[in-house]
Amino acid sequence: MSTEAPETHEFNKGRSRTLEKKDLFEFAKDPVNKAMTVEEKIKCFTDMVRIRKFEQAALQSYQKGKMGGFLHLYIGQEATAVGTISVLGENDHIITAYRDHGHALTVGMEMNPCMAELFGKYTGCSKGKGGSMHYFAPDKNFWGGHGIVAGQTPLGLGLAFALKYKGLKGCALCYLGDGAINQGVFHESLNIASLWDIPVIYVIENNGYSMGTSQSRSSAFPDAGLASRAHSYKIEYQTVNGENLYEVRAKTNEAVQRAYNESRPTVMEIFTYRYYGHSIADANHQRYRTKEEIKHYQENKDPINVWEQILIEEGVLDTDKVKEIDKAAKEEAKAAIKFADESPFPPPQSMLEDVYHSVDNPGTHTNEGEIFFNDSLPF
Amino acid sequence: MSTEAPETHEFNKGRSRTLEKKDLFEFAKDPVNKAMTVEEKIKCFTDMVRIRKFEQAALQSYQKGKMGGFLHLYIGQEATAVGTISVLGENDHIITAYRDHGHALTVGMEMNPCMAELFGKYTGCSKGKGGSMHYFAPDKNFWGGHGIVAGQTPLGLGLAFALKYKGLKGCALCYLGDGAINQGVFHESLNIASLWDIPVIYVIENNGYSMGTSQSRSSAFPDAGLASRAHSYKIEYQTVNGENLYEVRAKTNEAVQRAYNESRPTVMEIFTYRYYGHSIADANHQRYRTKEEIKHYQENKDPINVWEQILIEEGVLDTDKVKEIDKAAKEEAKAAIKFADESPFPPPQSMLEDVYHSVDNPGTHTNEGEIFFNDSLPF
Amino acid sequence: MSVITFRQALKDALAEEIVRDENVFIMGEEVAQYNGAYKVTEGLWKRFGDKRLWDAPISEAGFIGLGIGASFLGLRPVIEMMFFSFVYVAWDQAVNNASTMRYMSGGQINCPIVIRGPANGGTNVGATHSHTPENMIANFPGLKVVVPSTPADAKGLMKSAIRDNDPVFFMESTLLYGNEAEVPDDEDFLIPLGKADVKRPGSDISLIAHGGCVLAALRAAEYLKKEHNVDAEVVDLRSIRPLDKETILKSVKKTNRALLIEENKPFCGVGAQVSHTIQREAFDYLDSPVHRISAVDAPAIYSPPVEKIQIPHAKQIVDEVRNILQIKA
Amino acid sequence: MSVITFRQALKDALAEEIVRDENVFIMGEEVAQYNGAYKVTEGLWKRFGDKRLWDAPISEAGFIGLGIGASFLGLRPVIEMMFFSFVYVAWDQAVNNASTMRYMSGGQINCPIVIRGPANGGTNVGATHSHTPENMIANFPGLKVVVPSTPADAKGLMKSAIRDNDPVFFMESTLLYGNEAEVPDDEDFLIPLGKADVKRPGSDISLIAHGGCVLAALRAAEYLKKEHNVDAEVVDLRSIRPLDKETILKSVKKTNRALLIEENKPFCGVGAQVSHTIQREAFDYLDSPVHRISAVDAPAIYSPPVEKIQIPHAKQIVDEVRNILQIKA
Ligand SMILES: Cc1ncc(C[n+]2csc(CCOP(=O)(O)OP(=O)(O)O)c2C)c(N)n1
Ligand SMILES: Cc1ncc(C[n+]2csc(CCOP(=O)(O)OP(=O)(O)O)c2C)c(N)n1
Ligand SMILES: [Mg+2]
Ligand SMILES: [Mg+2]
Repeated sequence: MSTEAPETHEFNKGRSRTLEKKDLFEFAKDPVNKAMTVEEKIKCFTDMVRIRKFEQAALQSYQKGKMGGFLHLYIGQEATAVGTISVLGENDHIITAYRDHGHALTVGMEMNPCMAELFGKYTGCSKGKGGSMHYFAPDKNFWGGHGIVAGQTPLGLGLAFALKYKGLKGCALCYLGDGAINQGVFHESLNIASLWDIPVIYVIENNGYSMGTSQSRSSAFPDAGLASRAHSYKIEYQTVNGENLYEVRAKTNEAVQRAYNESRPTVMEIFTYRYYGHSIADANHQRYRTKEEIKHYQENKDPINVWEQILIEEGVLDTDKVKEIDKAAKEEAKAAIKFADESPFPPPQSMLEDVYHSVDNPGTHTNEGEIFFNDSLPF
Repeated sequence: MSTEAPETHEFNKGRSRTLEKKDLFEFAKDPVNKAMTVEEKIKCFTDMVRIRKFEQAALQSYQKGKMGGFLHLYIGQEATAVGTISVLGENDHIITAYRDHGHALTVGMEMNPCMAELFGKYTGCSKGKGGSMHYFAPDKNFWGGHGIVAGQTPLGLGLAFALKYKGLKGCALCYLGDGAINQGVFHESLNIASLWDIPVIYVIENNGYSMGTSQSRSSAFPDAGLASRAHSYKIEYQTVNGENLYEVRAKTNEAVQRAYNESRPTVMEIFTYRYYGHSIADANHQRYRTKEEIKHYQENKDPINVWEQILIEEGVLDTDKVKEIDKAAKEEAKAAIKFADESPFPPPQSMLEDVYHSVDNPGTHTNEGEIFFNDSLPF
Repeated sequence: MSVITFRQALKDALAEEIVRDENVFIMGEEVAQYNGAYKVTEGLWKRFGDKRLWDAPISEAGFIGLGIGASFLGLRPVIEMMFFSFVYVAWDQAVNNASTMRYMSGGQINCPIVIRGPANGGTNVGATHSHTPENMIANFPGLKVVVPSTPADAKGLMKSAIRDNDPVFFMESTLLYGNEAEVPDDEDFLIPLGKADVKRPGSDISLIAHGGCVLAALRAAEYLKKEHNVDAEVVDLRSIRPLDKETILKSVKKTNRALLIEENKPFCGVGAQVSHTIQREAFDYLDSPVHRISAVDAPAIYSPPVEKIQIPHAKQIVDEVRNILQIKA
Repeated sequence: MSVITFRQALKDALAEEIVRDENVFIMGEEVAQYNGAYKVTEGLWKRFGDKRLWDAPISEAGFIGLGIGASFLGLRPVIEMMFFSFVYVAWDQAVNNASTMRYMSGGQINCPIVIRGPANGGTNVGATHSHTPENMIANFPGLKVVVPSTPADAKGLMKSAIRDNDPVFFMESTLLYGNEAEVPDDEDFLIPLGKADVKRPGSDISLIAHGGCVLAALRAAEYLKKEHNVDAEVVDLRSIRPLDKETILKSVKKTNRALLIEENKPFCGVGAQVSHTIQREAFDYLDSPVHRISAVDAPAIYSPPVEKIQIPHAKQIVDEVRNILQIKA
């Protein structure tokens, strides 16, 4: 018995039904897109380009041994973060997994602290304590950056719960992967979200693989795809072509409006693709997928190319402007590398900072006694 | 927004759609029922009566202070254990939650060791170590008796996995409650069961409540009910009127045949009702449900009455025979109380037995060193 | 001061903090309409309604995670575990997410959540329901752990825990809920986390315990005084992390002998940590090794009379003290 | 004997046991077609196929529970945790179900499962991925815990673990996988659980460690010999539960001084338990308190150069020994 969904292209074999290739402008008339200014359209393009350039620069530095641990690249998926976040308002919150550079830059985090974090520097967005998987910017409603698969899913529920509790009109966007949907806590979160009318939007970034495991080897699912698990909980769901920013925005906005007006959750499944391996450690990613497959997505479904094409047809962009944006992003990334390189590492004593609020803010707590248990310290 | 399913009776408000009351004999013609001998029909009746008498006796002893901890009564749900287990074969295995007396007696465990276990006696089925929630009889393919809600659901998956691994034609029946479906591990188990074609049958014993919480306050679900969560995983599911043994047997057999012939899982949702509180501690259970509601189920959906009615109409039973069976079961339970009462408590040293196979079976392991860390012992 | 039960003291603390801070809410299984499996929240739903008391589905990982996420935005969730043992199905959320968020964000986040419930054996609910994970939870830098033994401590510590800006695990005992004692009525009665309490001063030996074992130690101390004229000092840790090393060491330096009593299983229990600390920092004051009484090292047994013996009890403490002090019959 | 890596030694043990017993199978994320995230199972899927190697979805609670249930019927699952930290999402299954089944069934069930994977910091994967829960797991009566430090120990202990009829948690280190050393080829080469190994005999002080810290201790011992003519004995625990008390006490009674080195966080780490045991049973042999070096008591930091310092290292051990023996520069 096979768990494969009907394919529309050989490279989608075993994936959720990817929707037929459509007129690029099908969703251009959607109110949320029609309302876009030229500046906004260009900003979306610029944001996607900045993500790509940032990560290409990071990859080079990784290969030069400038950082340790993991580096999960978002390249190929840019329209998901940029499209979804670009429709959000001031009371909307964002939380995602370890593949978080795209979301971080889109919410407005700067390249310098982001790059410095990768280098493990004290000037990093998490003071060098979190690394690639753990970017945070609470001031920008961005709550990470989470390394444990699906561990962020109840946290996103909690952010949305807090909005409802406080009577604010807003929602929480919580991203997860196609492999993450098989963590039980995601299902517990879906049930609670529906039961209590919590305005959370789960965005499944379906890039077809969890590490080396294709969707059909990790998930049993009906033809309606992974998002349809939402139906068990009476939650609305929708599937989205992730290469088309107009479509991502239109369908995200629909979910956002549902959250605002009905305080109901939504599950979105966005079909996308990662060009690089799962992480830099995943060098052999061409053993579980072919060069041709990667090429197919790069040539037909690259979110930046698709958006560029749209904006050029609309006369919003021309090739010079594109080159200019490219160049600016490259230089910004280059500057970030320099900043990161020249920044200091955290002092050893900082290891014991940011563990407890009560320790970092003396006098604010009724606490006494010992809270750290080092018999001796190596510094 | 309401998560309630259409009701067929006020007392089913907010519960999964309970099926319209049907002709009692609708499933009599099902092959698995047509094949029943008179003895088998009477045995099913006797088994249900024995469960009820056993628990009524246990309840009395509990009130006399003969036992500690929890006592979760199965009374009202008897046709679920008896109906499902009565269709099983030698390679089929059973595992359930803490409300396990009914399943234990049905697989053939004797009243004496079961009662002695409640009394915490060394002659108990678990030597007094497990108590009411933890009956086990591996020799009868019964693997407990589990206190952590839904904790048994992946274990049942594992039993079925082992059957498949060994190439045996069999299945595992894993029972859980309507509240237990909201533990994530159940969903992880469903996905794996479908993905790997594992012959496990999940039986949701939907008695309408998880402790004091009604189904509609604990679960979001579509009109198709709780079992329909199976659809997300491409698993077949069905709903069953739990008061009719013929129906329980027919639909269980369908699932068992699917397991045997296609090695595919099934989720069954059996509508049933518990007459007593969640456990003995739950004295105020009439605060979350009315006397009338309890009466309604007792009068219209009592599994023993319904089966008695069927067998009398079939001429298999008459009132004298019923009295006789009743009396025998009462006496068996009485004798079990006596046995339990007169049995010894476990010796204190037995506390350190049955912790490790290697300790209980010296010479069978390459183990050395200390494995217990008591600085001193109180005996 | 009024004489109330441990249960009532907790309820008062919860009610007072709900009134004091609109961000405080209670969530857990059966905490609202059912009034709590052990009635700690009895009447609170009636009084404060749906917004402040939430009956949750049986999804501990889901609603503990929800609480952590909500705390990011300034809410102060008090999450009830019907039994603390159930935190194991939510372990990653409870220990991994709660303990690392502040650190991994470089101090940008804090997580003012309280996770509370009974963590004790002795009630014959079996091995899976009788865990006492204070030792494991306190192993995680970023978390705080409190284990009160008296009604007054329960109230003062619960109020401090709810006002604390770090995650606090608050461990109670179903065997203590009914105990009565005097409790201050003051709505700002706070007991600092990390402050031990000498429940009985003495000079001959230090009995160091937490939770229900404190009461066993006190009973043993009375008996030792009466029967053997031994003056035992009973130190109630109250808080496991932060830990009041100073009071522990002060006591041992005075008595020169320590017996640690805990319901933890022995391997890497709280007693092991306290024992190491004492021998490390009061080595020259010790007239004999630090002794320890833990729960008998096996899963919790159901059989009621046997489980009584499995958990530290007064007679066992008396015998161990006599053995340490070499008091013959 | 042949010189192979720690990784190869594990792979050989797995392959040999798969061949030896048809009930042995391997399950985990990416263990089959991908050859394992850390390549411990490389080539095994190709060699043994789908029946013996299972690529699991990211559902640790589901497939650990599956393994426990399957073990009831006599299968011998070897479950890989890609990182041991991920056992936290399956904690209830791993510690509560695996540790209590035999007990609660009165000895009718046993659970021959092995849960293995890397449990170490020092690779800059951040706080949530760097846990070393051997102390917590060993707290549960019913469970066994092994932490090898050399290729030969890894092979001999893995084979014993798979043949063991109780649940064994087998903790490795990504930092050791590449280390090479001589390993016996004998297919029945077994190292008993619960047997420590004196990796370096000495007379002046006992350095007691497990896992990666053993190598740091050995490096420190060489330096101490060369620079300070101090003869340190290095005891490798190898197994945490069962624990080889005898070898520990024998060593300390000889050297009269002990320094415990562990990657555990200090509060209730393995060192605390060993420290308690030593002072309790070798009190009169101790010339100074038992000292301990644990990981710096904070979540694992990402920053590569700082994380190096967070984990016990040779220089730190040398300094602590000099401080114990009062060796001035
Ligand atoms: C609980 C847990 N199990 C396993 C891992 C290791 N792991 C990290 S990412 C990953 C694959 C996730 O795939 P997916 O959810 O599709 O997200 P993607 O990487 O494709 O963005 C795995 C198995 C983890 N971090 N946490
Ligand atoms: C993980 C966990 N959480 C909570 C509990 C406490 N508890 C025991 S039974 C129960 C209700 C279960 O209801 P349901 O699944 O419908 O089964 P029923 O009791 O109706 O048979 C709860 C909350 C538990 N044992 N385990
Ligand atoms: Mg993916
Ligand atoms: Mg129920």
